Amino acid sequence: MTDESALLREPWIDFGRQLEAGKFGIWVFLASETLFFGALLLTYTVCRIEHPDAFAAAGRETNVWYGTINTAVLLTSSLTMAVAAQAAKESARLRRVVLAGLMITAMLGLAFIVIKGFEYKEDLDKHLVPGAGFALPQPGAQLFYGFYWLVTGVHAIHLSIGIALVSRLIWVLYRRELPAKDNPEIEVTALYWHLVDIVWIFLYPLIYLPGRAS
Amino acid sequence: MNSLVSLPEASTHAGAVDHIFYLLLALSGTTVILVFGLILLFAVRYRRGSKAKRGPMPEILSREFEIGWTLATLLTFIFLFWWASSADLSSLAAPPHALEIHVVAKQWMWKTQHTNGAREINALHVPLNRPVHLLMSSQDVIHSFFVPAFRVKQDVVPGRDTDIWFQASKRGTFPLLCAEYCGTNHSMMRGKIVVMRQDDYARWLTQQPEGDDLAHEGAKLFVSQGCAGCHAASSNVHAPRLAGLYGRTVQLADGRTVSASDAYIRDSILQPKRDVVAGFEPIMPSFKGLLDDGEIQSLTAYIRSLREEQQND
Amino acid sequence: MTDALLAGELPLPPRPDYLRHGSTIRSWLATTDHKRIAILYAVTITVFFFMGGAAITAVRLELFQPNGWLLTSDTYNKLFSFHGIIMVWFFLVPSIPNTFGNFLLPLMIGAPDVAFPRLNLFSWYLTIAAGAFTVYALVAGGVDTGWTFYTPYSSMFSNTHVFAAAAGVFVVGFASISTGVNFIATTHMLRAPGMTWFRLPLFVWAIYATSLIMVLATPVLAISLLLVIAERVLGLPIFDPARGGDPILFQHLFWFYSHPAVYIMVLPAMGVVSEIIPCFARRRIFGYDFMVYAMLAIAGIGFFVWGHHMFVSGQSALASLVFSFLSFIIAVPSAIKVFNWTASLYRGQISFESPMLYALGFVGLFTTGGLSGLFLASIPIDIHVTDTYFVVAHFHYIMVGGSVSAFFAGLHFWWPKVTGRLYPERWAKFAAILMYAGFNMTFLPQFFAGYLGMPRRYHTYPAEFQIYNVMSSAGAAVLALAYLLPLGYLTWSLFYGGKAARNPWSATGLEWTTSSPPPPKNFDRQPRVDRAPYDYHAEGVSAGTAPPEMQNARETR
Amino acid sequence: MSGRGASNDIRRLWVRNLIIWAALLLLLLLSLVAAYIPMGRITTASGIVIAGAKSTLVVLLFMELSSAKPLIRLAAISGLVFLIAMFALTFADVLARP
Repeated sequence: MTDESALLREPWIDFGRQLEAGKFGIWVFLASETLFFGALLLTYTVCRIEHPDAFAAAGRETNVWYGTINTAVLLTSSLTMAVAAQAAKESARLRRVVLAGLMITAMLGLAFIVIKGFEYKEDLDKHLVPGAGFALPQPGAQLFYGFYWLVTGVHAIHLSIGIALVSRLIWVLYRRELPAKDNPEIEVTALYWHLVDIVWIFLYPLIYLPGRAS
Repeated sequence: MNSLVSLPEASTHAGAVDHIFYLLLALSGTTVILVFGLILLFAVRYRRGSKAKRGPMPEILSREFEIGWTLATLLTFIFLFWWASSADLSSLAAPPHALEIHVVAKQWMWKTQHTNGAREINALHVPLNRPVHLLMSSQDVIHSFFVPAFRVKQDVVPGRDTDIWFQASKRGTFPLLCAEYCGTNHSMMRGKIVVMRQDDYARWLTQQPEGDDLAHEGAKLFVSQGCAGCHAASSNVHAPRLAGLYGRTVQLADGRTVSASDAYIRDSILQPKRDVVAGFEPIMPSFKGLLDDGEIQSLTAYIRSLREEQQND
Repeated sequence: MTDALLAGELPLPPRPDYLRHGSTIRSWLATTDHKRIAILYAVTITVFFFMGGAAITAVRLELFQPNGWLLTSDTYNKLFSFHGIIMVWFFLVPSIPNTFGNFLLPLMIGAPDVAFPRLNLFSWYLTIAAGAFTVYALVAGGVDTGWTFYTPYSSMFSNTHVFAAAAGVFVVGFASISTGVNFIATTHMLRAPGMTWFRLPLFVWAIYATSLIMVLATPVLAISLLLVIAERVLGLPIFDPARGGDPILFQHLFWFYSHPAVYIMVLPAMGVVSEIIPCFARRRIFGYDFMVYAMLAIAGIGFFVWGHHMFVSGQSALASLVFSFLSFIIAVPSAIKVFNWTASLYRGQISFESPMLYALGFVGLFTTGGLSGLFLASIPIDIHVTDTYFVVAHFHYIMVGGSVSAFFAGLHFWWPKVTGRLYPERWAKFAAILMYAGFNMTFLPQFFAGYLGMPRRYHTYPAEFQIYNVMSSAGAAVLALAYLLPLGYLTWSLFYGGKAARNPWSATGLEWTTSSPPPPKNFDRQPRVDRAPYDYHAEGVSAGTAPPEMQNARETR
Repeated sequence: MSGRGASNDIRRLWVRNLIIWAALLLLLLLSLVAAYIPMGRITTASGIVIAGAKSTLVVLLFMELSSAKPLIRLAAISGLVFLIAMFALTFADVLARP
């Protein structure tokens, strides 16, 4: 009971209702995000339809190992995030599991960004930035890398926001400012985190896998 | 020029468009009169405190009415769609023997070129009663070729070819306008269309300063740009021969087939690696940036003329 | 006072209403009260409205003469671009949802606030930040792409402050999304006991449908502008034809948002009018459920018609046919609404106070604008009139004739509730009639000019169109006066207007069962709802003049 | 007692989610391998389909949509529906251009 009263916010009088509204609200926001990234994927698809060979050639230039490792890192972070969120709902005794799960999640998110940084470095060295001095001859390849830089950048911003949200949660929970049990912020943050993961799941075959077979 | 209230119907297409327009106008007019009339009628008759009968509402007045007018509007709109679209579809493709004229748009002028090479700026002379097919491209931003008297409009898009056709049915001079906002002097990007009798047009054409016709210009470019080095019959390089190519179906290296259209030729010049012909190596360099749109049109016209030679043989 | 006695309530000790609840600047700028945020928005959009209005005044002045007697082409282009950007994203899109929607949504469903009050305030700050970007673009020298930002002009050729303007619109998009999320969650989660879906006032339905569009369409606008920004700033080639990019793709992305955005602007207007007409005709709204389905249909189908902006763009014939068909289909629910408003007058007890005049003006102008939309849905006509003044007239009939009229209708209708003051009714009636006349004088001639072939966004124009432009500009002067009048008399009423009672119009909604202005948490006691809205008379009979049945069962009947 | 219960809870939690995680990594590996097998368009399609499968797992199990209320499911699906419409109608242009 005390947990609930600590978590109750204006204008709610019923905590269950507040919890449900938060969850519903974030899902509506995720639907919006679906179209946000969906529009980028549409851009990619239309360009790829118009320049299939250039996209294959450009896809071959990406570093598939960075991509695959990073996908694995994010999938694992989703695992720890899911465990943390489920533990928070399960029982107040699992507070340490929640904290541990969140910490590993944030670490994995950071690891992703560090790996991405190394990959960016390599891309810069290989002159894969659209514009003068671009490494590949096909004009369509510049489209591919235009998309690559933009979408990985936007994704990295989303992930950074995720890391910030998780870090804040860790801080608040660690200092016991708010209870972990049934804390709506944990669930909302987790849902957001998973969406960022899903976006990457789709980016992986679009960025790293074209043109590998030929 | 135009009168204040009516616009000349100067193409065969204009009459059809105006028919649809007038029907829609009549229909909208009726609806406006109906809705405004009812609102006014109710407003006066049922103003507060008037003696008009109120009492119980008639039973019929709800669901039946709703369903009735929903269906009525739906059917009307489907009919309108069918009618307008069939008019559009029937005028979609240019007739096969239309006179081909090239149009290049740039900020802020229209450049036109006739088959014999005669060039005009911000003007276009066309013969009466003969289909005219415009092949258009843009050198910078999107423009839109708009001749109100013909009821035609088509955006001219950089990086691809668009086309439009009309058959002028009235002699005279008609305004040509750019309808897609294209920057500072968008509103100055105007010209005129001069419709002449066919014999006048032929005479006018011969009086123009001798420009090479497009195909001849293209033939010169074919040599000067080095195309002939590989594609000429005498060349040692293994490259596709272009005689008789135009309009044929081409088998590509990756198994697809394409039709050798203007767009295909343009793509092959600018992005040769995109559609590689079966049996050839992708060795051709891109001519992007080396040729402007006018030159590509000339080259295309030359390749097209090779088809005709083939047929004449 | 008499009002409260009639309702059988004991006079309560006076307590501060939401306006007097705190008077520090902080109590306003850090407020999470939806009513105060609504006021913040109202002030903001009023400023933007007059900024956009000032820009277009210069444009209309310029068009008196065909040959550019006043402005350079560049200035002209920047002015109409600024007008469009400001009016669309900083006035029309937030106008009704963020002011009346914010103020009334919780009141109408019997809730103390919106679901996420802090997000609500955050959304206002985003709007302010976005406005700062966009106004900076103007101050720094302007932007000349038009509000449509078409590529490759905006991405490669324009030498103006496209970045700042696009960034402003990008940010205001997120304000729109957060408002949408908030309203959707509020409508689902905070309805008072007994307030079932089919007891919701139509205004709530309208705001709900609008929020759906805001949430699902706005992200695509964000992407289209992000791509333009990326191309300008980072040199990415997405729309660059020289590097294989596709400028038409931009139009798909842009119109995927910007066509539904028209419904963001007009659906709330429909909601406002659906509240006002029953109240002043003393009639139940005709065909309530059809009205609801029509609004949802407009919101849904609105996503599938964007290609009718692209019939001459070089889009495939197949796509044009599909989009043309769907554009005709979406006219059906709009027609249903017009018929139902008209039928709601039948056997009413109609009085013509200023909100009703504005509302009837809306129906007339919306009908005219909607019918001109049929011309634009049919491909051959659209090819002739698109990008001409015909289109300009069409969308101004919908968005200015429609939405702005409805905005003023709502402003007058709820002014007593929002401010607790009564405005001078004679002045209001005069302004309403003047607005209707001025509007038609301005935009009716543009249909003719457009059909005769005058393209839009023309700084100079062929001389034969001058007569229409002079008529238009003269009308615009009348219209400007009609917009300035309410600013004067409504401000006056804040200080000298009579005190408003709880329910000055004898309307039925929950918002009328609390005091004017409402207390900070809206209701002293949680309302309970046991009936549908618009219960102005008994079932099966036509209008009466007796006080109606309120939606709140706590009111003694 | 309570400590024992907690550790049971913890184990159950981890086991359940680790199975999903293993499936995800397996799919990741599968899509990597499939990308190197030349099958023309099927190669491209396999990447997308596997990504779809992975995200379905995440959405249904990690995000617990499989046990969510109908309203939440509706919200989740709405984004997808309009996304599909956006793709379909844009393709009506892009794929049908001459």
